[in-house]
Amino acid sequence: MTENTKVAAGVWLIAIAFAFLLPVICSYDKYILHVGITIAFNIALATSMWLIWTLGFISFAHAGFMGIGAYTSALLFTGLGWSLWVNMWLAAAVAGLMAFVISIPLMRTRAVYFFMASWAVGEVIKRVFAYYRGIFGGWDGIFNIQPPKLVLPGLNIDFSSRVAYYYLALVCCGLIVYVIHRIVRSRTGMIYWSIHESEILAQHVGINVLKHKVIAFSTACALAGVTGALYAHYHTYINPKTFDIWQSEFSLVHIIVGGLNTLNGPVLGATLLTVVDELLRPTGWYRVIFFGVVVILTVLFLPGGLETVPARLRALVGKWRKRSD
Amino acid sequence: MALDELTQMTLTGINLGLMYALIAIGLTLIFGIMRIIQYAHGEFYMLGAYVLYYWAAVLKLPYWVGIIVSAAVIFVVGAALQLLLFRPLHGKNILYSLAVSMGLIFIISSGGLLTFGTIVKGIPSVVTGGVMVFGAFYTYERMVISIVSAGLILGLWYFLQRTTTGMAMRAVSQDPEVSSLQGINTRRIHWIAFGMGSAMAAVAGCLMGTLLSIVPTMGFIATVKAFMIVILGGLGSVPGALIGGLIIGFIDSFVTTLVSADVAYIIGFATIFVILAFKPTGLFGQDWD
Amino acid sequence: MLELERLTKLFEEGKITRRTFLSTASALGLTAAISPALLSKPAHAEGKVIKIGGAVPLTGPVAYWGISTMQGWVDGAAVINEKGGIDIGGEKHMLEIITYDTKGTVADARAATTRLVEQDQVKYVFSQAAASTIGMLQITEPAKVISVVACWGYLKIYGKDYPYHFRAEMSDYEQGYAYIPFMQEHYGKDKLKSAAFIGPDDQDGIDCNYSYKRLMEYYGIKDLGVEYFNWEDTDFYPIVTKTLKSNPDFIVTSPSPPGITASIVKAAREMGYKGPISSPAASETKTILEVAGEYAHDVVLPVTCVEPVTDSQKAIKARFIKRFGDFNALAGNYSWWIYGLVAAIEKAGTFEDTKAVADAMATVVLEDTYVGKVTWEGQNSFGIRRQGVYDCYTTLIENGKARLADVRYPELPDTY
Amino acid sequence: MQLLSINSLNMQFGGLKAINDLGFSVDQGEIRGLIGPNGAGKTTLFNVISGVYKPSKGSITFKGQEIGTLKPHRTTRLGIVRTFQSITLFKNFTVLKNMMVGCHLHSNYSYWGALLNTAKTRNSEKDNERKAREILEFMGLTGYADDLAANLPHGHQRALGVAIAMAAEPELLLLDEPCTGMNTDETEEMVGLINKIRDRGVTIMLIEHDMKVVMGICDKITVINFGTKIAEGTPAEIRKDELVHEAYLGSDFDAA
Repeated sequence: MTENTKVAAGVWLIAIAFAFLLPVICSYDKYILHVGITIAFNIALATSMWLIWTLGFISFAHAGFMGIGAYTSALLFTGLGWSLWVNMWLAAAVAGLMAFVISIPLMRTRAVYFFMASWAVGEVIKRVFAYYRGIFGGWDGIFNIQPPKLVLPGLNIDFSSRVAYYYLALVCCGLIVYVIHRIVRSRTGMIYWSIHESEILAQHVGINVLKHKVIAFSTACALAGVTGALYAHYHTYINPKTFDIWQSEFSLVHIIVGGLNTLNGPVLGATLLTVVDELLRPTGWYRVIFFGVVVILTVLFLPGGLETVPARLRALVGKWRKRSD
Repeated sequence: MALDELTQMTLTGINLGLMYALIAIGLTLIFGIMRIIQYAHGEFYMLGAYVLYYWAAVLKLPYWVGIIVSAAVIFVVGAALQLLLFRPLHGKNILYSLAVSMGLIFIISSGGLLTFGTIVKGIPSVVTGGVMVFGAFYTYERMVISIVSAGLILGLWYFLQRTTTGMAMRAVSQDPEVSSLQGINTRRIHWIAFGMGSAMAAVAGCLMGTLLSIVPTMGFIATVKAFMIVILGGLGSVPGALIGGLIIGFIDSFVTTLVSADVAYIIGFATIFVILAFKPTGLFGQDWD
Repeated sequence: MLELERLTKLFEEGKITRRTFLSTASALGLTAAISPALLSKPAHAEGKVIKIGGAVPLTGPVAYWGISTMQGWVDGAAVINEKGGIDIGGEKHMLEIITYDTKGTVADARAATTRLVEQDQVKYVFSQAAASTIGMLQITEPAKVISVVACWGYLKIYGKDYPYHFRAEMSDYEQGYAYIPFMQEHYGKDKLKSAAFIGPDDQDGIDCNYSYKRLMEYYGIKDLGVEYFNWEDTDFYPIVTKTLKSNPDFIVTSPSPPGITASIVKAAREMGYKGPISSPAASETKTILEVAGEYAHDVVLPVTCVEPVTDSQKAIKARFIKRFGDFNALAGNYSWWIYGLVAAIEKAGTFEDTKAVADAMATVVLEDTYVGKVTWEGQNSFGIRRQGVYDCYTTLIENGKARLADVRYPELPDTY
Repeated sequence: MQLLSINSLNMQFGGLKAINDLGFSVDQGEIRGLIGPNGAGKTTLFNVISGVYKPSKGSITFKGQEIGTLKPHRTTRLGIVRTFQSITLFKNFTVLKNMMVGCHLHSNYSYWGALLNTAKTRNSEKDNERKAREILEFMGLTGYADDLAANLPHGHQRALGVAIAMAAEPELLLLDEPCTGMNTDETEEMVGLINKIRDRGVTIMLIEHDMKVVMGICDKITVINFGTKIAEGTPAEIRKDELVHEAYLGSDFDAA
C-alpha cells in the first residue's frame, strides 16, 4: 500500500463514518436526511454510469434503465403487493436483461454513434412508459409505492421513517459502490480499462471486446435498476419524466466534475454537486447557470475533475517549497 | 385518402424537412470538421430567432435584413465560442466537448430566460396570403421559407464544392492530418466552420420563429431534431443531413396526420435505432474513433 | 469579421492567453451568478413573523407559471406588511415569503417542500403545476401544512383524504361553466353543436380532456374526439389537419401556452377553418396577435383580463410593473391567493392551528380582487370546499384585435 | 509443415480491390518477409488474417482450420497475434500492466472469481504477473516495468508492442513494420529480438520497409503489388527478380 492509497483509504473511512453518524449529527433533521438520501441515489447512478465509462463510452440511456428498475419494482408492488426486498432483485434482473437485449445491436455502434444511439434508446424507454397508459400509467405515472417494512424476530423497522430509509439508501448505495470498486480493482477492471485505452489492441491480445462490453453495460444497468427501485419506494411516486435524458446528463456532469479516472470521482462529484444544488435552490435560473459554469470551468481548467485537486495541490506545494529553498 | 390531404401532408413534410435539414447541416458540418459533439447547437437556433425578434419586432427594422444580421451575429458568437471553449479541447475525448456544450446549454438557455423573459413571443410575418394546390392551401410564407431553406442548402453545397475555403473544409473533414500537412490552416477552418454551422441554425431559428413562436427553451427541441437527423444521415455528411431531414420531416407530417404524434416520435427513434443497428455509422457516415 | 480575425491573431500570438481571458471572464460570471443567491435573503421584519413557503418551478419549461405565482405572493406580502401586517387576536404579524425552485419535477418539489416544512418551519405553502403539487402533498398533508396550489389534475387521487389542500386556480372545468354559456350566447347555440379537443400529450392534456368531455356532456355538445401533440412538435399542421377532418363547430385547446395556441389558430385558419377556437390556459393575447397576425379571429380566452377595468385591478397592475418590471394576466389571476389565506388566518384567529385555518378558509369570500369575486366551492365534488371559483373575464380576439367580451361568475351545476 | 495458407484471397472495399486473388503459404518456424510498394495491400492482408476484415472471397487456413470469418479475439486465441504499424499500446498503463493484459488470454479467469477475489483468482494473478515479468525480461524491458507506457522512448515502445503480442503466446506473429522510426542501434536490437523470438519456435511474418532488415533475417520473402503476389523466394532470389525491380522502380530497393 503506497502512501497515497493509505490517505485515500483514510478519507474513505472518515467519509463512511460521517455518513453513518449523519442522522445524529444533524439531530434527525428530515430535510438533511432527504438530501442525504438524494446524494445516495445520485452516487449510485453516477458510479454505475462511470462503470460503463471504464470501457470508454458513456450511455445516455442510463436514467432510462433506472426507470426500468423503478417501474418494475413499482408495478410488482402495486400489482402483486410484493415488497422492495424482493422487487429490488427483480428490478436489477429486468433492467439488466433489457440492457443485455438492447446492447447487442447497440454495441455495433462505436464512439459518437454509440453515444447517440444510447440517447435514442433513453428517449424510447421514456416514451414507452408514457405511451402505454394501461400498463405504466402514462404521463400520470404510478402512485402509492410504499416503502418496505422489515420484520425480524426482535426487530421491527418501518422504512417509511426517514432515518430508516436513509440507512437503507446508504447501505444499498454503499454496496453498489463496493461492487463497482471490486470490479474495477480486479482483473475485470483491468480488462475494461484496456478496452478504454485501445479497443483494437485489446481485441488483438484475445479479449472478446463485445462480450465484455455487453456484460459491463448490463451490470451497470442492473445496478441502475436497483437504484431505480430504491428511488420509487422512497418517493412513492414515479413518472416517465423522472427518468429522462436530463437525469442522465446530470449524472454525467457529476462524473465530469468529480473526475473520470477513479471511482472517487463520481462519488465526490455526486456528493458535492447535490449539496451545492440544494444550497442554490432559492436562486432560480442562476442555479442552472452555475451548473453550466462549473462544468465548463472544470473541463477547461481542471481536466480530470475534483479528484485531481489533492495531487495538484501537492505539486503546487512542492514547487513552492523548491522555490523557497 | 383524399388528394388534398395527401398534398397537405407532402407540402408540410417538405417544409419541415428542409427546415430540419437546415439545422442539421450546421451540426453535421461542425461535427465533420471538428469531430466534437455540439450539444448546444439548438441554443444558437434560439439566439438567432431572438436577434431577429429584437431587430424586426422591437426595433421595427426590415425583416430580411434582420435574418442576415442574425446570421452574422450568431456567426461571430459561434466563432468566438469555438476559439474560447472548444479549441483547447481539440483532439481530446469527445466527452469533454460534449460536457462543455452541455454547460453552454445550461448557461445560454437559462441566461436567455433571464434576459428575454419566460413569455412566448412572436415575430410578425412579412409574407401573407397563399394559393390552393390540389385542394390544399399553401401559404406564401411556407413557400418562401422552403425556398430560402433550399437555397441556403444549395448555397452551402456550392460553397463546399467550389470555393477555396469550402474545399479546404472538405479536406479537413476527410483527413485533418493530411490537410494540415498540405498547408491548410485547420485552426482557421475550425472557427469558420463553427461560425457557419451556428449561423445556419440561426437562420433556421429565424424562419421557424416567424412561422411559429419563440421562447428561450426552444433550443433543446431543435437539438433533439438535429441530432435525430444527423445520426440518421451519418455524422459529417451534408447529403445525409438533407435526406435525414426530409425523412424525419415526412415521418412527422404523415404519421402525425394519419396516426398520432406519439407514434411519429417513437417511429422516428425506432428508425434511427434500426438504421444504426444495420449500418452503425448512419446512412452516409464515415467511421471515426 | 475583421475584428474577429484580429482577436484570433491576438490569441494565436499569445498576447491574450485564453487562460487569462477565460479565468477573468469566468470569475466575473461566477460572482455574478452567486451574488444574488447570497443577497436574496430577505431582511427579517421586527416582531412576530408568519413564514409562507413557495415550492414553485422557477426554472424548467413551466417556469413562466411558477414565477407568475410567486409574484402574487411577494407583492401581497409586501402590501400587507406595509399596512402593518396581519392582525391575530390584537397582535400584529409580519409575512415572510420563502421560495425554492422545483424545476417542475416531482423529486425536486419534494426536496423543496421538505426544506420549507422541516427547516424553515413554514405552515403554509403554495405551488404551481401538477408535478410540483404531487411532490409537495406527500410532505404537507402528514405535517398538517396548508397548501394553496394551481393544479388541474389528479382529481381522483386527492380527495377527502387531503383536508389541507386547496386549489386556487379555476381549472378548465370550472371555467367552462362561464365561457361556454358566453360562446353559446355570442355565436348562437345552433352554431356550436360539435367540438374537438387538442392538448399536449401528457397528464395535463389528459386531465383537461377529461374536463372538456364532462363539459360537452353537460351542455349536450357532440364530442368529435381528441388529438394530442408533443411538446417536441414544431409544426402544428399535421395535428390540425387531423382535427379538421371531423369538421368540428369549435375547437378547444388546453392547456396550451400562448405560443402553441397561436400556432394552432394560425394553422387552422390557413387551412380554411372558420369556427371559434377557445384556449382556457393561454391567458395572454400579445403573443397570439403577434404570431397569428391577421389569422387571429374568433379566439376565445377565458380567465384572461389583460387590460384592467376596475380600480383595484389597475392598482395591482401598476404595482406589479413597479415591483417586477412586467405584468401578465396570469400573475393577475394568481394575485388574490395570499389575501384568501390571510383572510382565513384572521378569521381563525390563529396561524399555528392549521386545522382551524383550513376550516376558516372554506368560508372565505373575497369581493374585489383582480378576478372579481372569489369563493371556495366543490363541497360535493371534493368533500371540502377546496376549489377557488371566481368571476371569469373572457377575452375575445376578433380580426386581429383583443377585447374584454364577457365577465361572469361560473354557472356551476348543483352537484358541484 | 504448413502453418498458414492463403488461397485465392480477395478483399474489396466498395469498388477498390485491395487484395486480388492472392495465394501463398507460410511454413512453421520460418521468418517470412512481406514487402511491396506503399498501398500494395500488406497491412490489409494482416487485417484480413487477424480478423479485422472478413475476406470478400477466398480462404485462409491456420493449422488446417479455416479462419477467414473469425473475429480478432478468436484468431488470437488460435495463436495468430499481430502488432501495429502505428504504435498501439495501453498508453496510460504501466509497462507491467500492459503485459498483464497481454497475458490475460492464457490465464485462469472468471468474472465471479475476479469479483469475489477467490484464492484461485489470487493465484492466477500471481502467475500472471510472474509470466508478464518473464516476458519483459526476455524482451529486455525489465527496467521499465513500473513506467507508464506513454513515457517510454520510441524504440522501447515498439519493443513493448511486440512484448504484448508475445504475452498472448503466439504461434504465428505478424509484425507490421517493427523497425519504423528507429535508429540503427534500435533496429539492430529489434532484429536481435526477432531472431530470439523465432528461436522460441514462433513463426513470424514481417512487413518492413527497411530492406537491410528484411534481407538480413527473412528465410523467404513474398512480394506483393496491387494486392497480388508478384514474386516469392529467398532474399537472394528476390534481389534478382525483374518484376520486383520494376515494381519498386529501382528506388529504395537497390539501397539494400
